[in-house]
Amino acid sequence: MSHYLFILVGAVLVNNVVLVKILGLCPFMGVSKKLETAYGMGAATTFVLTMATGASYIIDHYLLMPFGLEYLRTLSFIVTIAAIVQLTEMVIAKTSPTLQQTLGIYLPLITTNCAVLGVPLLNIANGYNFVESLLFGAGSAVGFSLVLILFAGIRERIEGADVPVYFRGVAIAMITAGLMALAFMGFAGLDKYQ
Amino acid sequence: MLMNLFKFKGGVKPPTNKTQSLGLSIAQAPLPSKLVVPLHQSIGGTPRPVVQAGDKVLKGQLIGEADGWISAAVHAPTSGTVLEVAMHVQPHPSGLDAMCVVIEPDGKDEWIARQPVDYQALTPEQVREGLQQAGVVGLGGAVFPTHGKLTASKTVPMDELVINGAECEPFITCDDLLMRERAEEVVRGIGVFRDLLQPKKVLIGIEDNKPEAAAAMRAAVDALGEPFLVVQVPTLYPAGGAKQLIRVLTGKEVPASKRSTDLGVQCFNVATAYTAWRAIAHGEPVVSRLVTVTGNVGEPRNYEVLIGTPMGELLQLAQPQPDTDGIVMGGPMMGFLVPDAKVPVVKATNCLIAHSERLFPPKAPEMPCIRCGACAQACPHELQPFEMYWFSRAKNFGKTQEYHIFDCIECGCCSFVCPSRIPLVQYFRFAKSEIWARERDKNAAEGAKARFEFKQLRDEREKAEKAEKLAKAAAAQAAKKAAEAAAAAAAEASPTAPDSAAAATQVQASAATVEATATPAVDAEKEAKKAAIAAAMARAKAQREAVQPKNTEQLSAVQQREQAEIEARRQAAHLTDPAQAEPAAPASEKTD
Amino acid sequence: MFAPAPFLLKDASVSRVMTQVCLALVPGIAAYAWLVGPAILVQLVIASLAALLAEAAMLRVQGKPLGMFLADGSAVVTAWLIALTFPPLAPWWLVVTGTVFAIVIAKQLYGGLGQNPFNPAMVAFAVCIVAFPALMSQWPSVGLQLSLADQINVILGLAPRVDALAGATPLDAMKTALKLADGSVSVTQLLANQDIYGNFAGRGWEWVAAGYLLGGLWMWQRKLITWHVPTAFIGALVVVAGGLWLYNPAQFANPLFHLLSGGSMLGAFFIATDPVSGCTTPRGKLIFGAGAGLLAYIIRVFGGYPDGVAFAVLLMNLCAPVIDLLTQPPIFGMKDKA
Amino acid sequence: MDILLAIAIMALGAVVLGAALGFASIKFKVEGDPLVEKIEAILPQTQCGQCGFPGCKPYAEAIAKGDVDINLCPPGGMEGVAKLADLLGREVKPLDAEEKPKQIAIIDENTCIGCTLCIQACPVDAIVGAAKQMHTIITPLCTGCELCLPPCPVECIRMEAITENIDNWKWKYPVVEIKAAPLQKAA
Repeated sequence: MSHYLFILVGAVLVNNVVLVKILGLCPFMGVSKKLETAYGMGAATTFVLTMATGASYIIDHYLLMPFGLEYLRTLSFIVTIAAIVQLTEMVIAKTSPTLQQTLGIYLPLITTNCAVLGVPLLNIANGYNFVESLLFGAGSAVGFSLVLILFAGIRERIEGADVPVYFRGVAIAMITAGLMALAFMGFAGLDKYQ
Repeated sequence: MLMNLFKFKGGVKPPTNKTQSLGLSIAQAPLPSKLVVPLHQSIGGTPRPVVQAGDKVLKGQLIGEADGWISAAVHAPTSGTVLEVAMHVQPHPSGLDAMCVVIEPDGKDEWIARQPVDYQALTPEQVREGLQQAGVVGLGGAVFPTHGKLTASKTVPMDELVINGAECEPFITCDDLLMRERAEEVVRGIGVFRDLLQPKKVLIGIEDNKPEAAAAMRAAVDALGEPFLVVQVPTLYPAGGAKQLIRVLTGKEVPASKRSTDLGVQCFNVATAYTAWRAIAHGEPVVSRLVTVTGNVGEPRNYEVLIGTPMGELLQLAQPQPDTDGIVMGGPMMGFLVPDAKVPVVKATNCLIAHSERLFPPKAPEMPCIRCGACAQACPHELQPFEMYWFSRAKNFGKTQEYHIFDCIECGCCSFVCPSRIPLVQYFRFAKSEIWARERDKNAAEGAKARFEFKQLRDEREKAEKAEKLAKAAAAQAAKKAAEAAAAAAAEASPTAPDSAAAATQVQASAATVEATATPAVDAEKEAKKAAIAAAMARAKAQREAVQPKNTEQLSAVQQREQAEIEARRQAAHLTDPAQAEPAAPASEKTD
Repeated sequence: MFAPAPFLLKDASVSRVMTQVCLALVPGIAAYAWLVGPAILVQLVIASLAALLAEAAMLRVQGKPLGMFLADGSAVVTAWLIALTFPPLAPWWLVVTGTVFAIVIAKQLYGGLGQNPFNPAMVAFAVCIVAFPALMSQWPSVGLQLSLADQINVILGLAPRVDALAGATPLDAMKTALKLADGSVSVTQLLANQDIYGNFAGRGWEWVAAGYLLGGLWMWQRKLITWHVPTAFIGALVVVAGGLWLYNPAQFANPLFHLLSGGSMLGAFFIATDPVSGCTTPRGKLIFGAGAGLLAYIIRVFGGYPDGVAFAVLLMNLCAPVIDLLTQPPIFGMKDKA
Repeated sequence: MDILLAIAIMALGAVVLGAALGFASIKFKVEGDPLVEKIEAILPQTQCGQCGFPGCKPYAEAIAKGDVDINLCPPGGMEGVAKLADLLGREVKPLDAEEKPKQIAIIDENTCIGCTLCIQACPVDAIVGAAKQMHTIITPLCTGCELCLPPCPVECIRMEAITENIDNWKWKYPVVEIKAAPLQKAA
């Protein structure tokens, strides 16, 4: 049981997909200007990432491995992810057109979000079973959403700050992201505790 | 006290500085050289001037009549001659001008015929109207027309009537002295309000640093045998804010989004009750008020001042010190420096403070906010001023509204405690007026859009009607062709060919006019329609004629004069021919 | 035109607030100096100078008035917190690096006073412990007595960093001992060693912590801080430490040890209470304090660093804007709906 | 053989996913575009056509489609551009024209010949009058679009900036005494 907990905590905090693995920075910088958008993006990515890890595990284990077609992993994963993203976009377009508009290009770009492809591949590299894969996927997604939302909260506040001209916008956001990563280093070693 | 008092959160205790102006009794300020009476002295519509330059007026004579229900009349403060009705600088932080009636006193101070009324013989509506005619407005500073607050909510029973004698702002003592010296009339005025609102309880709240006023009020209440409760409330700024006093006395909290009557409570200032009583029992409209003149002066004192008295002249009575460099209207927490010493005393002027750097040292420069939260602890409305400041500063007005900026009463507690010396209230006023301006723009845009869409609809309808007409014409043409063909066939078939040909020509001739139709049935229908249209037009014309004279009847003398002038100008320019001036049909349907 | 209303102002200023914070640190500093010698005073001076210089340079670059902002005292408070959290005999350049990083990156790039989302002093600590883990773990051995000149020489790098510096904080010592012993030693046995662990939590260190507590209480009494953050911080620390201690006293130290060791007291009263980077709503402050206390415990006991206060505070700084948004108190007249 | 198998599996995947997406596209079909309304709410509704579209709504539709820039509306000013950028997540661009203070049209009553041409040109019905009668502008309804200027045969219409009075006066931004770079919205 604690094994699963460690996977989950590890994925959310210790090996946070954005701040420690430095994956998925594109939406992290792109859709963190407003808290509202960050909630939407977090939810969308969580859904896609969890679905993608589950689907890719099934594809890998029941379609590719039996036939020795592991070399098709990246290709088939991307196709699956693209389909899931497309589906998500349709649902969002139906339920919240404003969110769709504000997420803009970043919504379809979840397809090429390296976190979404990276997590299923890491699952395979770590040799996780189905439940572990799902946990790792969900944990990574929650970790992504968490830092995205916290980052958006900070950015909304920085927007009113008197930042020196040359550091306004993305520059100060990058610095903030760096300091966030520094803070997350505090979790280092938590998953190794016996 | 026997009563259970409530507390409001926050509040501050600035030095009260009240004793200076309490030493002397109320004095009558002498007639000034000139009275400048602004027409717009209350919340709501700007009263319309009913006098013009050269008119002789008597004290208490109507000079501006209320425009709409939320508006209060304005009266001549003394007898004299109207010099002009013109724009003059206002006691307003903008320093802008507004319409004023300027009166030169004749020195006789002669009243118009005053008619005391027995209000108990009148209906509540008549009493309210009388108060509006007398120009009675809230004298605590908000100048909301009093009659507008004297209607109880239809759904919520009126539990408490709160009378505000707290006077929490430092330096101001006019209500204190009013209660000390004229308690009886104040209590009688409260009685009027009570009779109109029918509350279960009447609570008179007075800060506990005014024991004499409270004693005087108690004595007056006892003498008149009224069941009013005089309650001493703890001295804590802004306990005299209507919402705070209501909270302290009743425990009810009135948010910005609600009226106090919705919670079964209403609040009036003691001075308002006094003027209401003077208006009803003596027939005296509001032409003067008590003003505390204090600050950097030799003899701080309360004066009974005519509305319209230039502030500079009033200040001279109290012998300002030579280093006086400005006049603050209102208290030191919420007042403002008037733009010019010429500005007149208005109904909202409760206090003039001679400003000097000795009295109010210049502020240290503004530092950044350190989010220490002192403002949030001081805020009597439990807002987060530092957050509102952060977003006001960044001009992110949507966010300021999320932090309830419109619940801010601008009491100044936050600015008072701020260690960074940030003029927080200024930021909030800025944000509020920007939001209001945006709201105005948005409403204007919505109206414009609606009218544009209506115009488009109209254009389309006109186009459609035209198209229909054309289509009908085309149909007629086709029918005609068919008839021709039929005629031709008939001509070929029958020996009376020339007759048929003649008939065909006839058809052709009638088809030449657009109105022509092929068959008699359609023709009849068309005729009926035409008749209906003609009838409608006749009706419309009759209506227009019936209406038009009425309009000109209602024109005021001024308007009629203006119209005549315009007409004359236009004739001079040969732009219109009076002979042709028949009422033409409106060019568009918008006047419908 | 004159300044707007209110014309009366309470007698308060930012520099007075900061001065009072510095004053409140004095009892802790006194105990510290008594424990490790006057070196800590030298470090305070080095850090203050570095902070003021860095601040002045940044203000000059941005064209802001120097005098007003240097006098506000915020840079000095940051500098003192850095000096007090770094090892007392750390080389001067380490302290300077940390301080300059704190002032330039964590504070001035965000617009300076009042606008930094992270606590600058804790950023300095985190950066240095990540970049120079060895130097940041060299604490003077227990009972080390060096003369002032020797101490200054060590700080300035003129004398070799003596073996006597191979000591560790009681927290670190405990952690290392437990790890090395791999279950063969119990916490109770370790704590019995009064040379290291003193009466409660570390010889001498417990008195430094008591000094901070004293200063903190004074700040609370002066209304510079509210009770929320320290209470929540200490409460959370006591609850989690107490729970685990009751569960297994051999493996987990008692709550008192955790309260009086490491940066607990300094963190609870001086660092987590920083209003700029922390929460501002009453409920937000409680969450912030409790979160910081909990994370500090988790990181110092289960994580890879000797103490967790710095990271805990930084992590809570991250959450502060969102916590504030979610814990807005109901306003006057709107309490029924909330 | 291997290749064939790979192709077959990928084809199978394509068919399954394609079917799922096809189903979803029917199930989650979106009708109309609520975004247009949001954009229109930001536009100032002057209906002036300075953007090159006949009215605010067509421009809003074009923006929603992504066909045109968001900086074509001079009456909306930079503020309007910023709001649109915020709503749509696009970059703020400088306005494609000069920003003018708000104006309203005034008809010189002495010169007006009552031709009704301006009435027909006014998109928001802010001019009243009848043939051969003097026309006048209902000031609060005028959006300052200037569309009535060109049709007037006697050039009796002029534009006047709206002056500040006590009713529309706004509190100013407090004077910041610290010398600092002007605040801008961080991009």
